[in-house]
Amino acid sequence: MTDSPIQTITWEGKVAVASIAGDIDLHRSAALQQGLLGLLDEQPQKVVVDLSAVPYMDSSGVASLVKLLSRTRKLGVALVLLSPSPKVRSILEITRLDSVFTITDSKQEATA
Amino acid sequence: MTDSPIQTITWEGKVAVASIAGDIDLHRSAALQQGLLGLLDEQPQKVVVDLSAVPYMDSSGVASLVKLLSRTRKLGVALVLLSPSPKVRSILEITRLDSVFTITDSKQEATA
Amino acid sequence: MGAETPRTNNDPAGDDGTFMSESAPMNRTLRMEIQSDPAELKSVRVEVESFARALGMTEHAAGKVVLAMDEALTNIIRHAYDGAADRPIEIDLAVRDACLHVTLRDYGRQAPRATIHSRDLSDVRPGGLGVHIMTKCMDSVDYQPAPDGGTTLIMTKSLRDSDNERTNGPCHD
Amino acid sequence: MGAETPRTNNDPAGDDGTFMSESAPMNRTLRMEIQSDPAELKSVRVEVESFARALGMTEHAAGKVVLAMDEALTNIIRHAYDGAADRPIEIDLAVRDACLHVTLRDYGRQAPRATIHSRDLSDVRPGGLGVHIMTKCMDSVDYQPAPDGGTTLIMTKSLRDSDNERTNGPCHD
Ligand SMILES: Nc1ncnc2c1ncn2[C@@H]1O[C@H](COP(=O)(O)OP(=O)(O)O)[C@@H](O)[C@H]1O
Ligand SMILES: Nc1ncnc2c1ncn2[C@@H]1O[C@H](COP(=O)(O)OP(=O)(O)O)[C@@H](O)[C@H]1O
Repeated sequence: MTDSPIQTITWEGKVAVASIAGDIDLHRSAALQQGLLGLLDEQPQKVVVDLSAVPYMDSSGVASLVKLLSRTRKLGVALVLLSPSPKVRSILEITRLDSVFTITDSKQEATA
Repeated sequence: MTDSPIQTITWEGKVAVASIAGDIDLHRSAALQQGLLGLLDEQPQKVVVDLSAVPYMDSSGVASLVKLLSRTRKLGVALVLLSPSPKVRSILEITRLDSVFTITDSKQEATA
Repeated sequence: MGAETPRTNNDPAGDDGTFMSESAPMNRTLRMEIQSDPAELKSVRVEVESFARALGMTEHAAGKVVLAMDEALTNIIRHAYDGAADRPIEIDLAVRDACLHVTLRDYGRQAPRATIHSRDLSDVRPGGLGVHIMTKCMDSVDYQPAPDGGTTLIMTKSLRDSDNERTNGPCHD
Repeated sequence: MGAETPRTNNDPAGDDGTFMSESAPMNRTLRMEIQSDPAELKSVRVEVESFARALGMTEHAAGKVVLAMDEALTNIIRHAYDGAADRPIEIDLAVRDACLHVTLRDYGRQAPRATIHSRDLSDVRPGGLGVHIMTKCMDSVDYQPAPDGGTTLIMTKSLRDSDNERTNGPCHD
């Protein structure tokens, strides 16, 4: 769990898909945020954050995603969260961010 | 778990198959012993104790089976233990009773 | 385990007799002493989830206890200990009167109670979510500065009604 | 959770540094107070198994701890309390020096230590298996009559080498 939270980054044209793995808590959220913000230097049109392999996330992980969201908004880059697990969905709901983020369970829709 | 440890008794000719379910510990071993010994009154030629649905057994359960074994030996009734789970097999091994009982994982062999 | 006078607890049901089955947990306590190291959080979550599930809590309810504790520990590490990773935190989970009582004790900087509150969530920005999450997940959340320094945080959640979303359960002290 | 002086434990590895990963459990304690009722055994097994697994024990090793405790509790109920279902038993599991220490305290009849031993297993008969199982499953098993009545039973099992079959592990007190 001390390894990088970003497992892979794959590009489909100008769409970057970042696949995250493992629990995202205070121990790993800084690395997640750094990796995701760094990705913006590659000038994607859209960033898809694949959360399907993240069983658990706390508010420090959510904060990293919110930071990414405000940066992408400033840059005019689209952001989609793909397939959050029930627990991750639940913390997004509790913090009322489920309506702020674009969330989908369809990979096709996410990368369109 | 306070319900009877003997779920069903089915007869195939003179072979009685007693299907046990749930953990067998001090809370339930007396009921198990009583049920199994009572079965001998029906004069089976063979008793098959199906343990496949017993996740756990302690020495009080083992004692009930040993009691049944010595009674069946006296009566000339065959006794087979069918499909003990890994934990049940393990306690039979620890108490070195795995070689004393006839144990099989084949229902066909057990009831033959 | 001291050599106290034996106590015979004839009332597994708590004080009103409505609590769960005959083999309902009576007195169960889980204690952990950890360092204020974010790398410890995972292991605490695993242990707490197991404990809560073994008490009969649903996965959903246990998940809320785990999340609330994680948030509280994160705040202790970040705010009470300013990110130092080698300071002590004592964790105590106990069952009393059909409620799970979570106590977290730190020896760091005390916050004025007024600073620990949830914020307006319609303002979308990173941070400031932990206390909100804790109050959403638990029935009660109470910070008490300890006279000899540091803080005792007590959070409770009912075992009776543990899937309930209400923020004010029957577990207030 | 008292207000003791904070302890900073900088040595999660125990005394020789070989213990598990960075997030290895340091100080973990599980306490239960139960009545000497066989209907309680199941709930103890569930809680103990969860605790042991969350400490990182394998399923196999955790199963042995569970079995040894079940046997010990069964003996307390049958022999120390003569089958009475309403007497207190205190259960304490603690991790120290990479060993799990299980302490069971009863307030019943004390057995002369010589009567508590395993028997010749080649004599096939029901009963007399519990003590043998306990010593097979744990690294050490020690009965101590308490000066104020009853008995304290301490059993240990290494977390380092927890799948090992040996009966004399490194966990002796
Ligand atoms: N354990 C604590 N010790 C001291 N101050 C705290 C503690 N927990 C929370 N606080 C204060 O409460 C505020 C709100 O906490 P929280 O909602 O978790 O948001 P965040 O930690 O992201 O600021 C913190 O900014 C801090 O000032
Ligand atoms: N907790 C206990 N208190 C008093 N006597 C005990 C206790 N545990 C075991 N004994 C004694 O040790 C003997 C062996 O125990 P055990 O191997 O479990 O077999 P069993 O309980 O079937 O007799 C018991 O018969 C009893 O005399």
